[in-house]
Amino acid sequence: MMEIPETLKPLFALGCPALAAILILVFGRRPNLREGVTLLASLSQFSIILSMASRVVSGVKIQSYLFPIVPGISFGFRVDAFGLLFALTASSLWILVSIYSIGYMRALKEHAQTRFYFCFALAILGAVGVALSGNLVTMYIFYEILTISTYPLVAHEQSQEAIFAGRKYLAYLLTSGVFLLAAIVFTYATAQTTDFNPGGILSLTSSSRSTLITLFILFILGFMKAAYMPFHSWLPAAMVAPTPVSALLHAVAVVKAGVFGIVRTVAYIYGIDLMRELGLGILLASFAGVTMIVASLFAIAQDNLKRRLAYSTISQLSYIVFGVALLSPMGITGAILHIPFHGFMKITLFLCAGSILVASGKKNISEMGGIGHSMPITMLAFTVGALGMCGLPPACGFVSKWFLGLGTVEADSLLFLAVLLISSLLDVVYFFPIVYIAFFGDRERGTLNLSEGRMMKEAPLSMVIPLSITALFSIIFSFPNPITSMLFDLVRLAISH
Amino acid sequence: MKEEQGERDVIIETVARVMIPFIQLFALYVIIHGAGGPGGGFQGGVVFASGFILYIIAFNLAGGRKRFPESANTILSSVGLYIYAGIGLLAILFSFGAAQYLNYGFIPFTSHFEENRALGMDFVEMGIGITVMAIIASIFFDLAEKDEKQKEGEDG
Amino acid sequence: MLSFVEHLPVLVVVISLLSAITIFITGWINKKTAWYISTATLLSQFISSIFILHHVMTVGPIRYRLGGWVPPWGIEYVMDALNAYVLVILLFLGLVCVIYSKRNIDHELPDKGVSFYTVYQLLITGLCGITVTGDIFNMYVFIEITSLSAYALIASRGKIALKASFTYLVLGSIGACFFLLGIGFLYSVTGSLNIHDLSLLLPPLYGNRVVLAAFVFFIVGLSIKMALFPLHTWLPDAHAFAPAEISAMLSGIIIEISTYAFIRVAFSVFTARFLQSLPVFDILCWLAAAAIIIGSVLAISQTNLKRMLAYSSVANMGYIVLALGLSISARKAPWGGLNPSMMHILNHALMKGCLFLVAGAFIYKADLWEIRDFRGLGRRMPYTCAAFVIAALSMIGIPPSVGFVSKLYIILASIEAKKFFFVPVLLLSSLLNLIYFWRVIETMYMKRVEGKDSAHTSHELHLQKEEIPLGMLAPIWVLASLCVIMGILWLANIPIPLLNQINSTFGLGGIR
Amino acid sequence: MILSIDLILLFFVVLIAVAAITLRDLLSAVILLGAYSFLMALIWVELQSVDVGFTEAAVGAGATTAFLIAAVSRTTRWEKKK
Amino acid sequence: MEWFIAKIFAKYNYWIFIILMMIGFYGIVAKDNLIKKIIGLNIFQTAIFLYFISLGAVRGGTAPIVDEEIIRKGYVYANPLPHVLILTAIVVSVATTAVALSLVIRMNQEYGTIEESEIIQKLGEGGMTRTD
Repeated sequence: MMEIPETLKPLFALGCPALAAILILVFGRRPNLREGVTLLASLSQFSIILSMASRVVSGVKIQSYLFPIVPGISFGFRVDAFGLLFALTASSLWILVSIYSIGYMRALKEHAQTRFYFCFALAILGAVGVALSGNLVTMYIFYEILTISTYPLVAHEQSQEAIFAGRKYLAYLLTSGVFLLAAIVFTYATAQTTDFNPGGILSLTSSSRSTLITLFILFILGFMKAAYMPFHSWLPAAMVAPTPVSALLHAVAVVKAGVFGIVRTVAYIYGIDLMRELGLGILLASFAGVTMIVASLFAIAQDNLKRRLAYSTISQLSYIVFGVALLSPMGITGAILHIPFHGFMKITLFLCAGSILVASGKKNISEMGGIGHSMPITMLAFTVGALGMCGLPPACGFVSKWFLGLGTVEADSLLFLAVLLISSLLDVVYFFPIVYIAFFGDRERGTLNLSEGRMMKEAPLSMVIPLSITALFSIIFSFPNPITSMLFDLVRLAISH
Repeated sequence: MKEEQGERDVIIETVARVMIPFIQLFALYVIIHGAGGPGGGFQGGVVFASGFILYIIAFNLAGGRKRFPESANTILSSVGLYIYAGIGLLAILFSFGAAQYLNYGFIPFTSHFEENRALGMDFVEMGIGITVMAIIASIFFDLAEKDEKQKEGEDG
Repeated sequence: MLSFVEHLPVLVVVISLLSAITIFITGWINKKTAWYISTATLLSQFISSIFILHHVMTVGPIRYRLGGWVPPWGIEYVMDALNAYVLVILLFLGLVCVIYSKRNIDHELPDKGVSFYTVYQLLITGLCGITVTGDIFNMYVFIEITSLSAYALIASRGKIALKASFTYLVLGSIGACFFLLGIGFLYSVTGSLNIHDLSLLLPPLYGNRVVLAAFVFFIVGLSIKMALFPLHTWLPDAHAFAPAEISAMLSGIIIEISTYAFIRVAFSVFTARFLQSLPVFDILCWLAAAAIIIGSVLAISQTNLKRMLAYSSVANMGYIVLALGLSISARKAPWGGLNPSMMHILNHALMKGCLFLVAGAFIYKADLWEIRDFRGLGRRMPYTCAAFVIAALSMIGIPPSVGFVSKLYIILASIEAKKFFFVPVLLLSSLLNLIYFWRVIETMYMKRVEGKDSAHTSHELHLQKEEIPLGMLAPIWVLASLCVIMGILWLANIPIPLLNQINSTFGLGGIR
Repeated sequence: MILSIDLILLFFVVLIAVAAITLRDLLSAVILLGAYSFLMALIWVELQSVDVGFTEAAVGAGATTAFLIAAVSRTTRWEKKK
Repeated sequence: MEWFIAKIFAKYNYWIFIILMMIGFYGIVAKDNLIKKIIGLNIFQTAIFLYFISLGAVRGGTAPIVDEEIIRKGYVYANPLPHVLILTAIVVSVATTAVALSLVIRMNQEYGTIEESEIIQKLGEGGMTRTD
């Protein structure tokens, strides 16, 4: 393969999905070619991003600025460890979800598949763009692309419910986009730049305390994609989307972009010291803590599997925000680690939910009695994911939660430790019944209700393989090996400045 | 104006017959004399057209249309505008781009610059006069004609 | 010796006039020629305008004395960066619309092709005239030529359009009379009509009440012409019921050329120094803010696509005027001065042009006016609808489209001017835009065709593609793609030197 | 200019303008508008602008009135009561 | 008091111009009949022309006609430029009137009335939104 100049790599990484989107439209009438393009693009994107990793790990920041927008802001990319981590997560999961969605979409004979793949590619473009961008304005551009391109995916069903969900989705996210724009403009007006700087850029300005706090609130409102409470209701509503969409976008790309933005703001715009000085960390952490617990309580009440997963996502995202808000190195380590880890675990869970839907048509947990016997691989993978969510070994969720716990200790806050533990306990409360029902539940009742004379068996191979891989990775991450050590290197780089 | 079948008024008809040539002659005078005294292409054109209007009022619409058909109207109004806009272009052409648009002095009607300028203006006045005459008349036709062929008024 | 380019400002106007006559004559012989002549003329005009722009950018302003008379007595045509820029925009959209009209006019105005193109060319003449002239009375005459042609073109659609056109005519005439009165007042104190001359004569008279009155008359007169908020009442009907390309021209060019006239009067005849001494621009800002909000809210309440777009135009004129109003206070910043308003003049022309042409395409193909009838249109006319989506997203302000750029610049300008109130107004308007445009997009793509709710696979087969002909699709797509391309170019600052040149003409603008 | 003539003319102009606006017979109103234009032309001639006066006489009193009469004859002669 | 009257009557042309403008404006705004509106518009425009002409007038001057005698004797003549402007403006006004009248006639064909309120009423009955 031809060697790409280093500064062009971010562009190429974004070029892959962009080109793929165009080709998908061109090959709209030829499914095999169309999906081949998707796969090829996802693979090449991942390899490009991976090739940047080795350089970034050695401490180099890959920068490529294209053109200045206004003085002090250029449209351009700056790949640092933190961004790369998110980009790696998104692009690697794109590969798996692509494979999975081929199976899913074909099995369910969904309509408008070209639109689906097209918007999917654009959404990845948005997510990776958010990850790699070097300043707030560039990030905003990709952030909005992400919002718009996922709307057709959410409303994919085109049923009344789906349209309503899509409307809600847009209403929340574009409103928040407006807040974000306002925040960015004011940031620029005070700091004359919006570049991400590990020490923060606002700390150097002489703005009043109240201005900075207001601005922070604007930022938080701007990152409504993080689905914190009380602005969360778009996420469960958006679960009407096809499962791969829920999986990638509502567990990984979209919500993670929101969380990513919050972390960026806290660590790179405000800076840890300024946050501590303003007392914003406590504020944010309390917010996140409340969301963690309340969302878990909501999750318990859900019978629809995907909705339960959605509430779980809301809760888990707040772990990340929570970890950052602790403003301690360990907390941030935990938060950053939780981004890829949660991505892998949650996607496993969603893919399992999709497989169940395809194989048996079941959506509700109460109907899944004994399903583990007919779909053993899927349900094993599900169990791994659930373990991780609860922070139990051997899944990787344990690692990140461990660091979060250390973070609370470091921050000298027993209250927050208690919150963390209670929330983990609640995770167990809503995840383990599923596992229990699947393996030990009333098999007769479950199968009689819904199988309609069909023999229940595993979903198609193209669906089972990706979910097994993600489950496998969820375990691998919790043991020392080259991949994990690279991750840790990246995290160490990200928090050291 | 009168309907086709309405009775004819001898006095009006006679007055019109006598007046119209004088009106038109006067109009021509006004057009030509525009540069040095009151009047000019526009006023002359209006006066000329008012001759037609008088004709229509005194006699009838169809007769007026016969005297001044639509084709004549089209050609006259365009020719007038061509003269008006074209003369200006000629100035540029004859001076090979040295003179500005409408700088009539450069058009070689005669050998004198000032005379050329005056002549050019007369031509322009004539062009305006023809156009205005045609357009005012055609607007009046359009407004007065009762056929269902719907046309919007030309704008001068 | 004048170079060829220096003749172009006047030739642009004259060619257009001559072509109007030629269309009239040849159309009388053969109706088919009208479109070809019109297109060829506009193409040559467009190319000339690019030459002019290049000349102005590289060499400097062109001053052209008509008939060789010296300025205070003779009419002078002046091309500086401002009007060269506006001229290019105007002729570009004019060209696009005339290409589009080839098929559309056969459908919307059968048998009226010749008179349509004649009057259209007169309209272009008037617009070019307003742009190139350096004489304020001459500007009045061209404004009236433009308006008269516009009245006739709107009325050509018949029925409701007649009423709309009449209302426009009455209001437009009043506006023009006010403009004329303003000219009279200025003339009575200075004795000059040449814009450059006036700008030299006026400064000692800035305290004079007659001068102030003249300024107010100019503002009121032009506000009617450019449909600034409380005076916008003629606009919605006129825009909604005109033929598609005329709607596009009205919304994209005609009201914006009135804005150009406003800028010319405010900054060239009067100067930034005069404007600073008055609170007029502050008042304009508030009016514009009201226009933005109320225009958007009224747009939401519309069920007819073209009316909705018309109200959106009211809101967008608000953007331009707001940017203008901020231009004095934010004069020093790189995004201050006239930059945001100039940007939005181009951007709005692109977006609204595209949207109105798309609305025309729906009427052309399926006779659809109401938004609720658009179900399943996304499948029937995929390319047209895609263009609509791009332009609509641009109106909402999704990056990297043009709408985002102008919004960003106006926000930056209002921060620079320390008028923070307008930031939430702009942001809110963005959301309001979202509501009314998204409703259309949703209906086109997401709502299922009635009676086919059960199986979505079957309605895919049922609906055949019914695209509009390429001659209409191409202009739409040119505009739609420019919405994105220009957005990127703006972000990359490529056209900014031009805007800076405009600003420096008026002593505005900043450091870059 | 002569003040008395000027004042008389202006007085009549205003009177006729009011009448032209208020009369319900459109044909009369139109004819009055012609008279108005003609008086206006006189005023202008009196104010030393022969050129404009001449034009107004031809256009305002002549062509415009003719147009209006044509229009009235094709529509209706009476304005409706409110 | 005398001073005041003198002040007011010194510029009587301008007062008449304003009165006429208001009469015309009243016609445009208050009258329901479209032809009346056009009459109002005409009065409005003519009033503005009156203002311009008054501007150019010079007390004791003559008409600005080129004549050997006038130049030789050094007569004061009125400023001719406003006259030229008004000529143009009259052209514009007659064109506007013509277009307006043709609109009125066609509206009469379509709706059978030239009263604005009735037209609006008929538009409302026919559904404002569609044209054909």
